Amino acid sequence: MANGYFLDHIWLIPLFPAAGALVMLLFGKRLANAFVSAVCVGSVAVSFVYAAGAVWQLLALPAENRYVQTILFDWVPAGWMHNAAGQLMRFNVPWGLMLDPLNSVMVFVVTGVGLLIHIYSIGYMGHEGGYYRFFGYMNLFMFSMLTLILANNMLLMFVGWEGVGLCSYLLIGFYFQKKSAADAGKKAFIVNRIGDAGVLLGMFLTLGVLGTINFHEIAPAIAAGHFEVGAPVMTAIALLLFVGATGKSAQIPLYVWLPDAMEGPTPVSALIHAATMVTAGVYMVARMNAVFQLSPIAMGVVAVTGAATAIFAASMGLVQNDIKRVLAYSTISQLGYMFLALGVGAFTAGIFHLMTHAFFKALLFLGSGSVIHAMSGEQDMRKMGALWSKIPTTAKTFFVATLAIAGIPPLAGFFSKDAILGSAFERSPILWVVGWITAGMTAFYMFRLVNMTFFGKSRVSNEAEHHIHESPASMTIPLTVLAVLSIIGGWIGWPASLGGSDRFAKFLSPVIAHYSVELGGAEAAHSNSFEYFLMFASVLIALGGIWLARRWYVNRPEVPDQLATRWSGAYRLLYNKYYVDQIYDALFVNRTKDLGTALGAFDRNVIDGVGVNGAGLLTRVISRISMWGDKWIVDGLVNLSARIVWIFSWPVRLIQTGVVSGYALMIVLGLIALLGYYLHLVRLPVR
Amino acid sequence: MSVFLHMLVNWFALHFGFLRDNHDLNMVKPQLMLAFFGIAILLTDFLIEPGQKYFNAIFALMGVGFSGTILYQLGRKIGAEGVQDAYSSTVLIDHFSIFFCMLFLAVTALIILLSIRYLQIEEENHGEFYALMLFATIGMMFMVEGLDLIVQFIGLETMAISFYIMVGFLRRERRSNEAALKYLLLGAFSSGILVYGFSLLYGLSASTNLQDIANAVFHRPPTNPLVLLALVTVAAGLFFKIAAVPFHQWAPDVYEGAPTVTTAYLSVASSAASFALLLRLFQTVFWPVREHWVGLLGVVAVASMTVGNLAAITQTNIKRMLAYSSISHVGYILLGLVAAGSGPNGNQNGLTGIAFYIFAYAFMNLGAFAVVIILRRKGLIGDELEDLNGLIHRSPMAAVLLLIFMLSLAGIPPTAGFLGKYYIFLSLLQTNHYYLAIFAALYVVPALYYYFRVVVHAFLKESTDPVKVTLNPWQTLALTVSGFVVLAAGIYPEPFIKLANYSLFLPFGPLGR
Amino acid sequence: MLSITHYLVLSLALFTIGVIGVVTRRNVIIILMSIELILNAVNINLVAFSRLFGDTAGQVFAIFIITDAAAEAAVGLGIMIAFFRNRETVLADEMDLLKW
Amino acid sequence: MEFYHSHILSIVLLTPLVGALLMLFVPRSWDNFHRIWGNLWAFAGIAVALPLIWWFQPHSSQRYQFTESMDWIPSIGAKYTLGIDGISMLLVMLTVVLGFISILSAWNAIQPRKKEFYLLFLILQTGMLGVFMSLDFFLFYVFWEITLVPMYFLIGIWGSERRLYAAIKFFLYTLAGSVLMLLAILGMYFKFHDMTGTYTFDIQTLTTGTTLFPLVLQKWIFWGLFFAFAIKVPMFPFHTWLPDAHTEAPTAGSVILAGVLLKMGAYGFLRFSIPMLPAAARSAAPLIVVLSLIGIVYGALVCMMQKDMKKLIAYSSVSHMGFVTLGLFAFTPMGISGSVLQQINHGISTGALFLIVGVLYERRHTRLISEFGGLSTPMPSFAAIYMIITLSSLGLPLLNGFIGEFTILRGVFEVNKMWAVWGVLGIVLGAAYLLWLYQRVMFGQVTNPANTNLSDLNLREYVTLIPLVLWAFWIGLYPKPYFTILEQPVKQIVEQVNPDYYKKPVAPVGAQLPSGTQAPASAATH
Amino acid sequence: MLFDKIAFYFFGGLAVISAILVVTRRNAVHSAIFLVTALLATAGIFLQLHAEFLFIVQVILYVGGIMVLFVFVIMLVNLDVAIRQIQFNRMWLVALLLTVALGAQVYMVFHYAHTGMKEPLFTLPARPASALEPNTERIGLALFSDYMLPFEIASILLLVAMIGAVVMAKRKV
Repeated sequence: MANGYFLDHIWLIPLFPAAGALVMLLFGKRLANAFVSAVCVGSVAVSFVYAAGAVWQLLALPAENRYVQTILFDWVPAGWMHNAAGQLMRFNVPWGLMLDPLNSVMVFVVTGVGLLIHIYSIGYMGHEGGYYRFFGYMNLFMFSMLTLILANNMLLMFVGWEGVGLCSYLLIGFYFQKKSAADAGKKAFIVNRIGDAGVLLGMFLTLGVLGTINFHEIAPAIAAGHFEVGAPVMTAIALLLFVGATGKSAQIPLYVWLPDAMEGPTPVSALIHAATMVTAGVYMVARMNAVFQLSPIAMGVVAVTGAATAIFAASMGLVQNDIKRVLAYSTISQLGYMFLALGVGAFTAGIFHLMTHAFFKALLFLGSGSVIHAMSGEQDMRKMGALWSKIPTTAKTFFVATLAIAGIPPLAGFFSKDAILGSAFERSPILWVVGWITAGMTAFYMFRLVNMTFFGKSRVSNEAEHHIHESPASMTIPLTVLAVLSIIGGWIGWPASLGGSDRFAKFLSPVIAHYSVELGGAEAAHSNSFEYFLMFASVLIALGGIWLARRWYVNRPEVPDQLATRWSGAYRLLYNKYYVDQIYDALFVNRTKDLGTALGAFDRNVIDGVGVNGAGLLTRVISRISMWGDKWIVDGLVNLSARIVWIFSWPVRLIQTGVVSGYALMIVLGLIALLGYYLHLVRLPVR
Repeated sequence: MSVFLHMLVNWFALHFGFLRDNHDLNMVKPQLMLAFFGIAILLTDFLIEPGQKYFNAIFALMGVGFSGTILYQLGRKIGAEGVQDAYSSTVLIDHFSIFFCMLFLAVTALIILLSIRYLQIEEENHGEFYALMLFATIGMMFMVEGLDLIVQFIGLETMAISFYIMVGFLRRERRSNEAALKYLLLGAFSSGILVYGFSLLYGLSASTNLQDIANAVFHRPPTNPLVLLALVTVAAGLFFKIAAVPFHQWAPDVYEGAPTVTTAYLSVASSAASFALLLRLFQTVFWPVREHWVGLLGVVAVASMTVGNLAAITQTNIKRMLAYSSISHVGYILLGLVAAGSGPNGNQNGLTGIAFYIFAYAFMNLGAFAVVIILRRKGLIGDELEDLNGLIHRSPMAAVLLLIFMLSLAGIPPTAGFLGKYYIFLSLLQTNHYYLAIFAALYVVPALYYYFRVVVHAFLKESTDPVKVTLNPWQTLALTVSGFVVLAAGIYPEPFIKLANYSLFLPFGPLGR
Repeated sequence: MLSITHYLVLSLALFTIGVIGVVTRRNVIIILMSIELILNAVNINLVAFSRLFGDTAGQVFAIFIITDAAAEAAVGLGIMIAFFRNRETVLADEMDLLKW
Repeated sequence: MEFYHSHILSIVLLTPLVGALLMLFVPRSWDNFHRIWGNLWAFAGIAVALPLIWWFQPHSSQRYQFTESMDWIPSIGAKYTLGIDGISMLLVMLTVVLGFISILSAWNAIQPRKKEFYLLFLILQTGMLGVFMSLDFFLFYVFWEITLVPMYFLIGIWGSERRLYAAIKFFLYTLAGSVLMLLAILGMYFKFHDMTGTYTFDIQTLTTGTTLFPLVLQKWIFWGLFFAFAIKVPMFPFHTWLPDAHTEAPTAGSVILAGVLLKMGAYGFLRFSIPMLPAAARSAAPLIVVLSLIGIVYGALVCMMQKDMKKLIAYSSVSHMGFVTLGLFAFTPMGISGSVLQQINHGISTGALFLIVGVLYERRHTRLISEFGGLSTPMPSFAAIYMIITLSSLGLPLLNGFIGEFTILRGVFEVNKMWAVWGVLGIVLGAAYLLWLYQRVMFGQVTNPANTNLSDLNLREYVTLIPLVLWAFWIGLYPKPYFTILEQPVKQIVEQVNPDYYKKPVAPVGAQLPSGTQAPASAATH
Repeated sequence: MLFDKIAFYFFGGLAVISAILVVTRRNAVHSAIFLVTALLATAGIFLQLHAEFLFIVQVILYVGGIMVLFVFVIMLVNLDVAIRQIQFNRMWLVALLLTVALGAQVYMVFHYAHTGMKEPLFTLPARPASALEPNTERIGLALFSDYMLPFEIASILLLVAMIGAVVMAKRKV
């Protein structure tokens, strides 16, 4: 391969953080913090350099050849199998990495944002115990995420997929001494596992149907298999994979873990729960677009789920008071946007939004982290206010990000959101309306957040007041960089209608399957004027949201409370997140535990009781009759042996009287029995 | 006293050459030897100081030794010259009888070894006991060698009466008295039933010779009522001796009450001899009507296993537990006979199985009792499960051997008991007795449970008894020998299987229906 | 005409009575006597058959059975005396140390 | 060397036994001697087995390698025949390694009666190795039963409160199965004789006949064998001995019980039930699969509510071993090879989990989950290792569990998609109970004052745990050697039970890119 | 022939009646006396069957020997107490019925054997009485030729019985 040094060495990209993680987890305890920072941030930096180099070199290739693959070794050569056609084939999954336009975007974002967040963490985590552990986990996360992205096949992607889940678990539970943190970590892992089950099954089905799980071979295999649009099996694969995506990317119905995940340190929220990991689901759906596009049903499901999640999460975000939780719901909502995009066939728009969202949402989280840092750990917005002048850099960058997420042109969010809404409208106006309202809500709650935090009257407690300080440079520099990116990040996707060239969409185009039948119509031509109208509408509603937030949270702060009292039902519903957690607990979690309890009892009493314990069936029958059956079997042989004596003894005891005549009589009886046994034989010859 | 004279003559004849060629005498020389030493013990007992009563045992051992030597030569002889009969065909010296006689002698020797100290402790250390043992052995040997109802009957009675006395040998012990009296009353009663059957057999054939009777039975219609009546009564009499359900009830009481050495001897030798007799009769006289007794034996066997196993579970007295366990073993052996009698030509594996089983059973049961015997000391009978507590600390060797015996009794490889069960199961399967086989196999489970209660006490319970268990050399020897045989027959069973196969007494050729 | 069956039935009657004695009486001595009756019944059988066949074996067998009866009686009574010395009873159902 | 090469199996088999026998001659009061001696011989067990790794030829045309045969009981046709294929090779290695580790783990835990402990353990070791090496059914049965006695004592002497109950329950359960197995073996033996006129227990010879048995006969024999193996595995309704035995056994006993003894059941299915009685196996497969699935889900659910750590892990064994039988009875190469791999994995993960409980038990003398909490603070290294093992047990990729479960489920999916769906459910639940356990033990504040000053792992504990962790990573990262070893034997088994499997046309190679799934030309050689 | 019949029924009836009395008498001495009667009656049957030697043996050995032993023992144990005790055990009625049932069963067997079979058993005419003549000599010959071995074993049997009686009955060691 002579594609260039970096392209030939893409396998090194995940390896640097892996090495960093290994060093940390094995020897970290004895290392100085400075060394830890150097190794971990350094490894990510090197990764970033390699990633950037690789992307650069990929761009240098002609558009149709932008695909490189490196196979390191045979990983799971599990022997022979049948494919769906009943043919014999060898199952052999290699440890193979690849780079193409789709994941080059991802790898760039991940290493880039990841690097910034690592740098930020140096400052943010500087005073925490378990510094090495934190960085070790972070590096491990980078490794997993990069494996996920760079994997050339589904199984290896699944490695990353589970790996990031694990790191998420470990990092959410970083403060493991806090029960809520540990609970949240567990919840995240288990909910994700449910999704993973879908991925696993989807993978099996893909392998069976297409005979391959190599991403690059899927499209040719589909072509070779002559699958019709709407083939049920494709729908099945798509939906199974989408289950996984809903888990990882926090979509309905598996989004519940993400708000709780805010228990983790803020850089973790920024990196994992905003910028990178949660987008894995989006990435996977985009990656498997060849399959999804064959299934209108699945696409519909994706779109509707996305739209529903978007508005649902946004509505919950309206009333939250925890600064990170607002952002968490915002993330869910934005992920919903991305799925909406994917579902309507606008894969490039989805990925585009993924990228811009990574920039501004990472920025928002880091900013909020900076705020929290300044507030000595306070996260409740009701105890903030008027911080603008006290932490100016944070505030300004935060404001930029807020504008970006609100979709104010020409910031990054505007372009990506606009692309999505445009595509959605073409698919279905209803989806557009939902997205449009969500946009308004987004603008509202984000500005509610900004207003409550940085403007208005200070509600900061006195002791916290003293400590308020701007964060160190290691934290503000990443903020600034991200702010810049939040501004300019969207420009590479400057739409044609505004005089741009849609460079981003063209770049991604080779990885998107193009079937002759028009499915989403996302990329279909449409008139510029109509597009202008849509843009105008979305900017308008964003401004409306901003105005409302300003009016309610700066000018007339009593209004929200009045509203909350007047609409107390709705308020409580929103505030309590529609009681979904409670419903899940009641329906699934507790029922599972109950089932476990019941089965445990069943196991002890029934299964163990049947034909076992030396006494067998007789024991059980007798024990049933004799009321104290339960105690009987549970107490087991120890007590049983005494009782067995009683049970078995009676027939024997009855006859074993010790009296000779009795024994003699028994002999007589035996004789009678034996003779009786033969008397029928004796009778036989007597005609 | 005629036999005494006879024997004296023979003794000299052996050494002085004349009468050496008396065929009949040559054939019963092993028994003669035993009788000689038995009587010698009776005579010399008066001369032996109370402290040196073990000389009696040595005499007895010598007798057994000589007898065994002669028996071995006899075996060589029939190996070379073929099966031989003697005394007008009233005895038959064949492989079958050689095998069993050897087994009796071995068992007797081991019991003698175990008795020495036991009788000392019981303060009943009389020469009579050893003499009775030798006489009982004579009886047993004639039981298996007998080819004539009268010889068999007299042999059986000689054995039985010796045992009545040995059971009651502890005259001042109430349990011993009671056991002896019970055993005698029931034994005599069952002998009456047996001999009633014998009388009918005689009535069927006008002969007491087994071959003649077999011929007569063969030529009668298969459902001849008298044959069946004879079968029932003879079977009942023998079932009593081997303690098969429902004729088993004496066994637990007698086992418990008798001196432990007698119990051991009774459970091993008496059972084996009665089994030999039963086999001999069922393979000759009743062979033609085997289709009738197969089912009967199956029922009795299952009943024996059921009662034996279930009752044994609850026992706290080891001797009693072993009594019930031996009842269940009887069930297994009878199953072997069921298999042996099934099918057009019978099943040879069944017979091998019986021989191997009896052989194994002799040593493993003897070993188990031996452990109880060594526990006996002044003030402790040692037959309760609690008495075994912590045996592993008090005498590791005895405990380990006890484990081996228990495993063997339960039929766990690699011990002799397993091979016995192996053959029984195999033969049952081969003769399509699937349900019997499953029954028999599953009964191993409760059996293991009660055998392991013993193990639990010996290994897992803490000892409440500070006294160390000591073994005298005789006991050690007996224990080691039984342990060795049980283990050897499990690990390398080939020679033992050969031995069992050697012993096969195939039903008379022309009679196989 | 007397047939062999007459003797068999007579013998059976004695046998049954003997068995009745064994299973119903409490006195050990009488139980022993009943056993003698049983053996006696067997002897009738044997001698009758012997007469039927004109064969001596039956009578020889009967002699041995008498011998055995004598031996059993001697030993039985001996044991009973020992028992009586210890327990002051001859009743069978008072032998109940050993049971179950 | 020549001798060594040709008798290596006997040497591996007898090494522990020799150690045990020599121990007999040393007085029991020399406690330390016995301890060291036992460890030495267990280690020697590994050492003598090591050459197998190099000498074993995965692509050999012989089905069994290193075969040794000697007349043992010619009268009944039983021979002392040893030999291993890839499957037994892996299990033998697992046995020697876990054997040593568990013996080492008992260094302090076993205080009284050391001589007996090491003696019994070494005998147990021989028994287990014999089970995996025997190529003679009779020999197999003997070894199978030999394992019972030492295990009984291990539980009965050194167990916790209800040890007597657990020990005898273990023994009786297993025995009930194995006597039926004996009948089944005998059935095969004499029916084979009826067919061919020879009495033999040789597995390879028998197989040539048993596969031709009529279906009814095969079924009888199959179900006879089934109970023995199902109880040992243990499969769903026969599992209740396991929680008791595991809970009451000392750490070393639990490790070896979970790690190796359970594998004997699966091995039995693999070596006997399936290849020897293919028709019956096919007819029974749906039922067994359903039982396995019930076991997977059921075990996991019951785990949720356990209060005792060991009991929880015991039930998790039920769940994990459900995967093993599930894979076996899919009759696909991936199902079976995954299943074998999963056996190894379960040995590693669950063995390690028991060691971990043992570590805690040695410090606190309790296994109740509620007694712990927040242990990450006093015991960070322990926490890390425990975490890795938990992850390995719940099937996280890059650790061993995943490879096994994935391969199994993939193999099962091929046969019936719903089976795989239920299996996947088990994986989800697995994460739930294991993480919950971890959380309750390790996370949170240290609430129980007794836990505040617990010492972290000591060197010996590291030595027992680290090899397992490394092994877990090895299988997770580079399982190729295992699959290579398994390919031949698995193929032979599948060809027997599912003869059409390899006769299908090979998927066209040209359509595939050089990576990913592909069918090399060698596939056409059947 | 008629004499035979009369003798058979007389002795047979006497034997049965005496036997019944043996098992029903309260006093053991009475039982013993009736046992003597029964045995004597049996001896009469033997005589009627032309078994003169056995007749003598029965009278001398049984009646003379064994019965004396019985009476000795009865005298030895405390008779007064024994007589006042209940003579039948608790289940005597059941036992009686069962035993009768057994007898009936066996009788049925004889019945079938006698009438049911195509070739009834034992209907062969008895061999002439002279076949066993001279009785004593023939038995003597048989005992010392064909049955010499059991004869010798019987001596051991008696030896055993002797030891037994001595060991059991002697007062001290």
